[in-house]
Amino acid sequence: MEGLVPTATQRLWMYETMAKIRLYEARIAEAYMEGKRPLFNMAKGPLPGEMHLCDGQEPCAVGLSAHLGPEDYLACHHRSHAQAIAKGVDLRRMTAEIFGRSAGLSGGRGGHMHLFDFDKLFWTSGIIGQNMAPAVGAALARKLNGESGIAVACIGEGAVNQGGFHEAMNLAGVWKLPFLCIIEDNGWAVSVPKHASTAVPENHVRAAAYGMPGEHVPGNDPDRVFEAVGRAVMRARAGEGPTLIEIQTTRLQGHFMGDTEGYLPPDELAGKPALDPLPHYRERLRGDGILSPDLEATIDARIRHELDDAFEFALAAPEPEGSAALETLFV
Amino acid sequence: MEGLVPTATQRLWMYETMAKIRLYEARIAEAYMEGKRPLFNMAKGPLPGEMHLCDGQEPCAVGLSAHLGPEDYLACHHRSHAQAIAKGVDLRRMTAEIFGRSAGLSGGRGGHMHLFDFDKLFWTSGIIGQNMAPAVGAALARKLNGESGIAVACIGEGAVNQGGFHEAMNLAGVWKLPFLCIIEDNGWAVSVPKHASTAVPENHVRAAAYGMPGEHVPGNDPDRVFEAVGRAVMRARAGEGPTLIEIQTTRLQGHFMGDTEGYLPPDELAGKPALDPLPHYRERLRGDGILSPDLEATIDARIRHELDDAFEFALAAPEPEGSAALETLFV
Amino acid sequence: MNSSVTSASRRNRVERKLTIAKAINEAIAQEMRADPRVFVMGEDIGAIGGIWGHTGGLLDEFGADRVRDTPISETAFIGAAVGAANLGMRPIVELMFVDFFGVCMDAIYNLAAKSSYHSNGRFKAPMVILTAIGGGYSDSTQHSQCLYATFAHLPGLKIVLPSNAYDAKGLLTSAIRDDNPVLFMFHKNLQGMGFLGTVKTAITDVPDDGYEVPIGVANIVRPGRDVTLVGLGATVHQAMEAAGRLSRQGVDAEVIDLRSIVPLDRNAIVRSVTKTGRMLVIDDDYRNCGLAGEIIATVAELGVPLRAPLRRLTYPDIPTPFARPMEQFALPNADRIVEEALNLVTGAGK
Amino acid sequence: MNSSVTSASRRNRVERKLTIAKAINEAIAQEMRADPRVFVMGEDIGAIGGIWGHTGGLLDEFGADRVRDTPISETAFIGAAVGAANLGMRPIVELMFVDFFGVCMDAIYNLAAKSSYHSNGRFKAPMVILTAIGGGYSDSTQHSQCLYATFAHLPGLKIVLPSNAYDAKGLLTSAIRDDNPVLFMFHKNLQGMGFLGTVKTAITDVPDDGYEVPIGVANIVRPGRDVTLVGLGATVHQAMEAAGRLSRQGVDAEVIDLRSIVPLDRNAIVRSVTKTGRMLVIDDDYRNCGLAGEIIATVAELGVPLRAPLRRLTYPDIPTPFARPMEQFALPNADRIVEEALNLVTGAGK
Ligand SMILES: Cc1ncc(C[n+]2csc(CCOP(=O)(O)OP(=O)(O)O)c2C)c(N)n1
Ligand SMILES: Cc1ncc(C[n+]2csc(CCOP(=O)(O)OP(=O)(O)O)c2C)c(N)n1
Ligand SMILES: [Mg+2]
Ligand SMILES: [Mg+2]
Repeated sequence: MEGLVPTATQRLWMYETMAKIRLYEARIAEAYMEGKRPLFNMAKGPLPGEMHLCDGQEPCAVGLSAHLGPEDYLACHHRSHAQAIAKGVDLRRMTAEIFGRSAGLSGGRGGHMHLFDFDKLFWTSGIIGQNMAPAVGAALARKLNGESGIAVACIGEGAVNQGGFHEAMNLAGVWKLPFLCIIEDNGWAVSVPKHASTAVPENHVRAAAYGMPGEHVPGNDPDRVFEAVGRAVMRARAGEGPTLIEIQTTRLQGHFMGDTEGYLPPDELAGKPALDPLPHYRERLRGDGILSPDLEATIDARIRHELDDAFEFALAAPEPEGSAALETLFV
Repeated sequence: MEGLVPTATQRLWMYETMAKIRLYEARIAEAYMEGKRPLFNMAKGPLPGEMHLCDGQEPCAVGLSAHLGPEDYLACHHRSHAQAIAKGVDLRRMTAEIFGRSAGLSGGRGGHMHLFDFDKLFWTSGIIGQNMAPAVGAALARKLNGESGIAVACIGEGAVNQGGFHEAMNLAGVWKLPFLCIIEDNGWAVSVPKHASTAVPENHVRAAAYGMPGEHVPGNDPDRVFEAVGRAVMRARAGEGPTLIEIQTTRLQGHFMGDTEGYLPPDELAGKPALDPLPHYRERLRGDGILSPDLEATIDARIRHELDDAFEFALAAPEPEGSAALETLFV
Repeated sequence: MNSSVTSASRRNRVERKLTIAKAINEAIAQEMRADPRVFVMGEDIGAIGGIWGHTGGLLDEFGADRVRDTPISETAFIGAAVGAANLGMRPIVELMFVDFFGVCMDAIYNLAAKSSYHSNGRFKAPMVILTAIGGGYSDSTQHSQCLYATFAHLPGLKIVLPSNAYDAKGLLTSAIRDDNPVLFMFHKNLQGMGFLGTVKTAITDVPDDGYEVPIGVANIVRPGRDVTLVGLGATVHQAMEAAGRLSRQGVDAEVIDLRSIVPLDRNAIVRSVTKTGRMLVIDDDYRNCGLAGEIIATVAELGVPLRAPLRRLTYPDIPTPFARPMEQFALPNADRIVEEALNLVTGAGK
Repeated sequence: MNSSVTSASRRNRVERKLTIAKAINEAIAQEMRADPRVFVMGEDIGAIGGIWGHTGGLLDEFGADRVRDTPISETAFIGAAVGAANLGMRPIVELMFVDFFGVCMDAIYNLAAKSSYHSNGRFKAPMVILTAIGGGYSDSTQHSQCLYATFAHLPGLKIVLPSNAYDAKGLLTSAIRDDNPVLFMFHKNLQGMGFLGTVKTAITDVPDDGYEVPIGVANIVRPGRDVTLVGLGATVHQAMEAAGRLSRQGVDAEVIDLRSIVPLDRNAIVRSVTKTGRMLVIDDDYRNCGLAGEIIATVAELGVPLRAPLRRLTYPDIPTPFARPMEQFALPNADRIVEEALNLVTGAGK
């Protein structure tokens, strides 16, 4: 198929976004650990609660959002910083939300696991599998209104065994909706490996159960994700119905911060850094003459500037009043 | 494969059981209509509530239970008289239950949609798809205890789109349990045809999503059901894991009594009697020299005697005291 | 029960008696005509017009795009309604029996009900969930419940329950126009279906044109001095019957039709009990942590001066048995309301 | 809180202070050793011993057959537990956070809870559902709820909630041995996990050998004359702290630890309020149709003579916000208990 190979500009965007995500997570991780040493306690510090980092899964996010515009709806879950950033969610207000500030996307009501940006149609739920149906509904709305725009749901390979996945996939299939389901297969659901939870080795075979094409993307490679997603998005935009894509990726960190991954086979733990997609992609773009030392420095500076700005904004924003808790239950 | 073709004795048992089920439903239907004429009102008469008849679906029941013993657990749903009778549920106490008598299987607490016979390990739930997981759990119990016995769940083709189906199938697949899922595909879920609700034409293809074999049994034919189920039961008993079988069958009556099926295409409605599996099977057994006029008469008399006895027992049994409602919430 | 009709300033028109089912049907049709964003999804709502008769004729008038039969996938289609509502549509979805909430509660209580809150009001969920409630016709443990408190306990849904056709149309019109998710419950025994008996007093005069009955406002359907009877849906009719009988015994009961469970018109209740000094709440839902208990607690915590203890007549904490004698034993009815109310007034039950 | 320990006739032994997590772990291990029918299923309960630390060491001791990591399929594995229990097994399943009930409620409230009733006691469901509850550590709208009333409203489940390690072991032992389904809730802030702070008073002396704490019996953890403070789980500790402060202000509070939500020890509550004439229920679950309201209604409908209105201090009817100031604003705490209790005693809140 044509038009599905990323251009140099698109590859550069993917690289820069991956790098931005990685640095963003590093800064979040640092901020998160404040007040949690020497004894880790997730209730403590200026950034309390759970924290699920995306390190290693950037290719899924950039290869997807390279094809999406603001009219496309994207529903994610507990591990969604990468997807949010790639989708273009306002970094200042997202960071403020993660820090629980009143200037945050949800005024501090949601926190890291509940990032909602209506302007970018970015949406999340922390309940496994439950982001599928709203995305199908968004696709239905687009279709009913004859509007452009598709809907995408991203879920983990562990989440695929939840009933909500099945129902939503069948609905998208039988109604031939402009919908795409992306499975980010990092091989683990907290401490449970895929083979212990899933009756098939690869989930894209499940597409056949819903009368839609399924693709498997190995290698955690942004270019290949770009290509597969591109085909699916073209089909969806052309009214040819939904697609299921499973992307093989890597969770470089534990399930959430504080998870020391004692359950990982030692060789898998030791092998993690080698699986990091960021240096691999950097090398590739260097080899393809797309990245140069100068450009890398420019990108790096641009990212740092953007992140400095976002974190400064967030930390300068006031905490909400306690009584603000009572607002927005109803609109 | 050997041993899977029904013997003459087995075929006779299937025929007699089909005939018994058919007559049972006719008597239930008659009793149900008492007090509901001229104005149909399901609250009225000695047999109130909903009533889902099984006419036409007998082949699924007899082809299945021909392979099951009392140690095999069978989980059914709202339309389960046929399965109950084939599994050997006590006809007296089942009938008493349907009439809401204290001598009923559940003392009148359950009624027609909640038939539970612990002695025959027959179990039901009126919530679509929710009988799958308990059957998987029963299979797990058998496996954990190294006991003989498998577990079977029967569901309608409409129910397959419920999340509970997916989760239970995956669990049975990943744990390789002695489990069998039978889909009774009568083409309709109340008024919704299969093609309007299901993204694939045949559900047995969904077996691949759970790493198990799937079979499609066309023709609503007891012998073919017997063969397919036989293979699956052999696999399950041999520890080779679960199977999914979709049986094409026919709902000769409306969804429940009172359903006039105005939604059916006229030719489908008109074509129903021709699809009745009972005369077809009778003809076949006659042709094969298994049924003779004498034998038919004997069988008929035996059935009538058994049903007379069951209905007499049920109708002679007292109604429960109102205050019995307060019992057996906890054991 | 007709006070609201007469007050609706639609005098001189010919009376038009409708069942609740027809009133609901009309409200949906009118809102669909007025607003292209409104559409309906659910099991069997297309060709047969809904097993509860709400959507009759809609498929023909609006087509299969806006009147969508669904698979038996409540999690998917209720969740899909949230996604569609978030993008500006106004879906109406039907959960065929409230008893099925267990297969789709996350879509209801996390997706729909919390959408506004944790998006700070940005992802609105203007949708209506229609659902059938109630027993009394031998539908057994999995098809007879009310579950008011199951939904009222969890924040983020408005919940209404009409006792008659006038309120049904007006409340549903309000619900469809509301920017928040509204759970619209209807009691099977009031619905006016061909296949089930219908309490006659639920069939009332209904104006042709669209009108709203505000959500959150109870209706004093019978003023009285001696005891407040609080009901909703089917129990309003039982309370009215009981009030009639009580009046023949010299007891003047005030009857409140809650109409709305969330928001609950606590002021109306407290005002009434302040006047009568006695209250009996009639609730056909389970007793424990139920709506009746909430209403008693509301009055009790205000320290309203009382002439008798606050009481409730509820469905007990058991599943609904099939057999008629057991089910009827468990359900509230006018006889028992009369008995309990007399106890309160005479002090016999103390 | 130690009255039950001393009464357990295990004197002269060396004190052994355990967290609730360890006490639960010990109860499971001992029951698994004693009864081969007991097994455990849930997400992440194998290799890592449960994210709440209950199942540490069990995989090694009992093997993967009896300690089963599951897919993220709550409907399947809770439903499977019902099927296995029906055939005589005694499964323990974990619903990782109570907040996830929405994806599997049918398995809980229809399959497990109604199994005995509509099979007339023939298909028993002897199983335990473990689930984590509670907020206060910024886990936001979908991971911080208590939902006592959500489960208590629906008949057929016993429900317990320990406030300390002694009760945790004893209640869980009773639950595993019970022939009925038991929902065993544990409050995250009392659990004693490394990654969350733990209220110190939840860590108590726990005997080594197996013992039962009966389900349905509340514990008077502090006798008093002036006001009854009713709590459960985490709010017991807040109430005890408040009682200490109140006593310095001359107010003698009685503190009740419910321990069991279903059956609810209504007698213990009524006895206490009959003595004190005042009651404040502290409930970290939503307010509307909640447990606190039920307790108030229970006392109110009996017409117990009172010295002040019955009151409740609850979590309000909003989802749990992430940001600490908002969440802390919404949660009950000792300061607010002291304030409310003083209002009751002085009549200021009337
Ligand atoms: C219904 C439900 N069950 C369980 C959880 C707890 N939980 C959160 S993340 C997670 C693992 C998810 O694994 P996967 O889908 O593979 O995504 P990953 O974390 O690997 O990105 C679990 C079990 C939940 N949030 N919702
Ligand atoms: C969760 C749930 N949703 C809806 C229903 C209502 N309902 C009962 S039977 C039925 C149709 C079932 O169709 P199918 O599975 O094909 O079985 P059939 O009736 O054809 O035997 C529906 C929608 C239900 N009982 N449970
Ligand atoms: Mg994963
Ligand atoms: Mg069918």
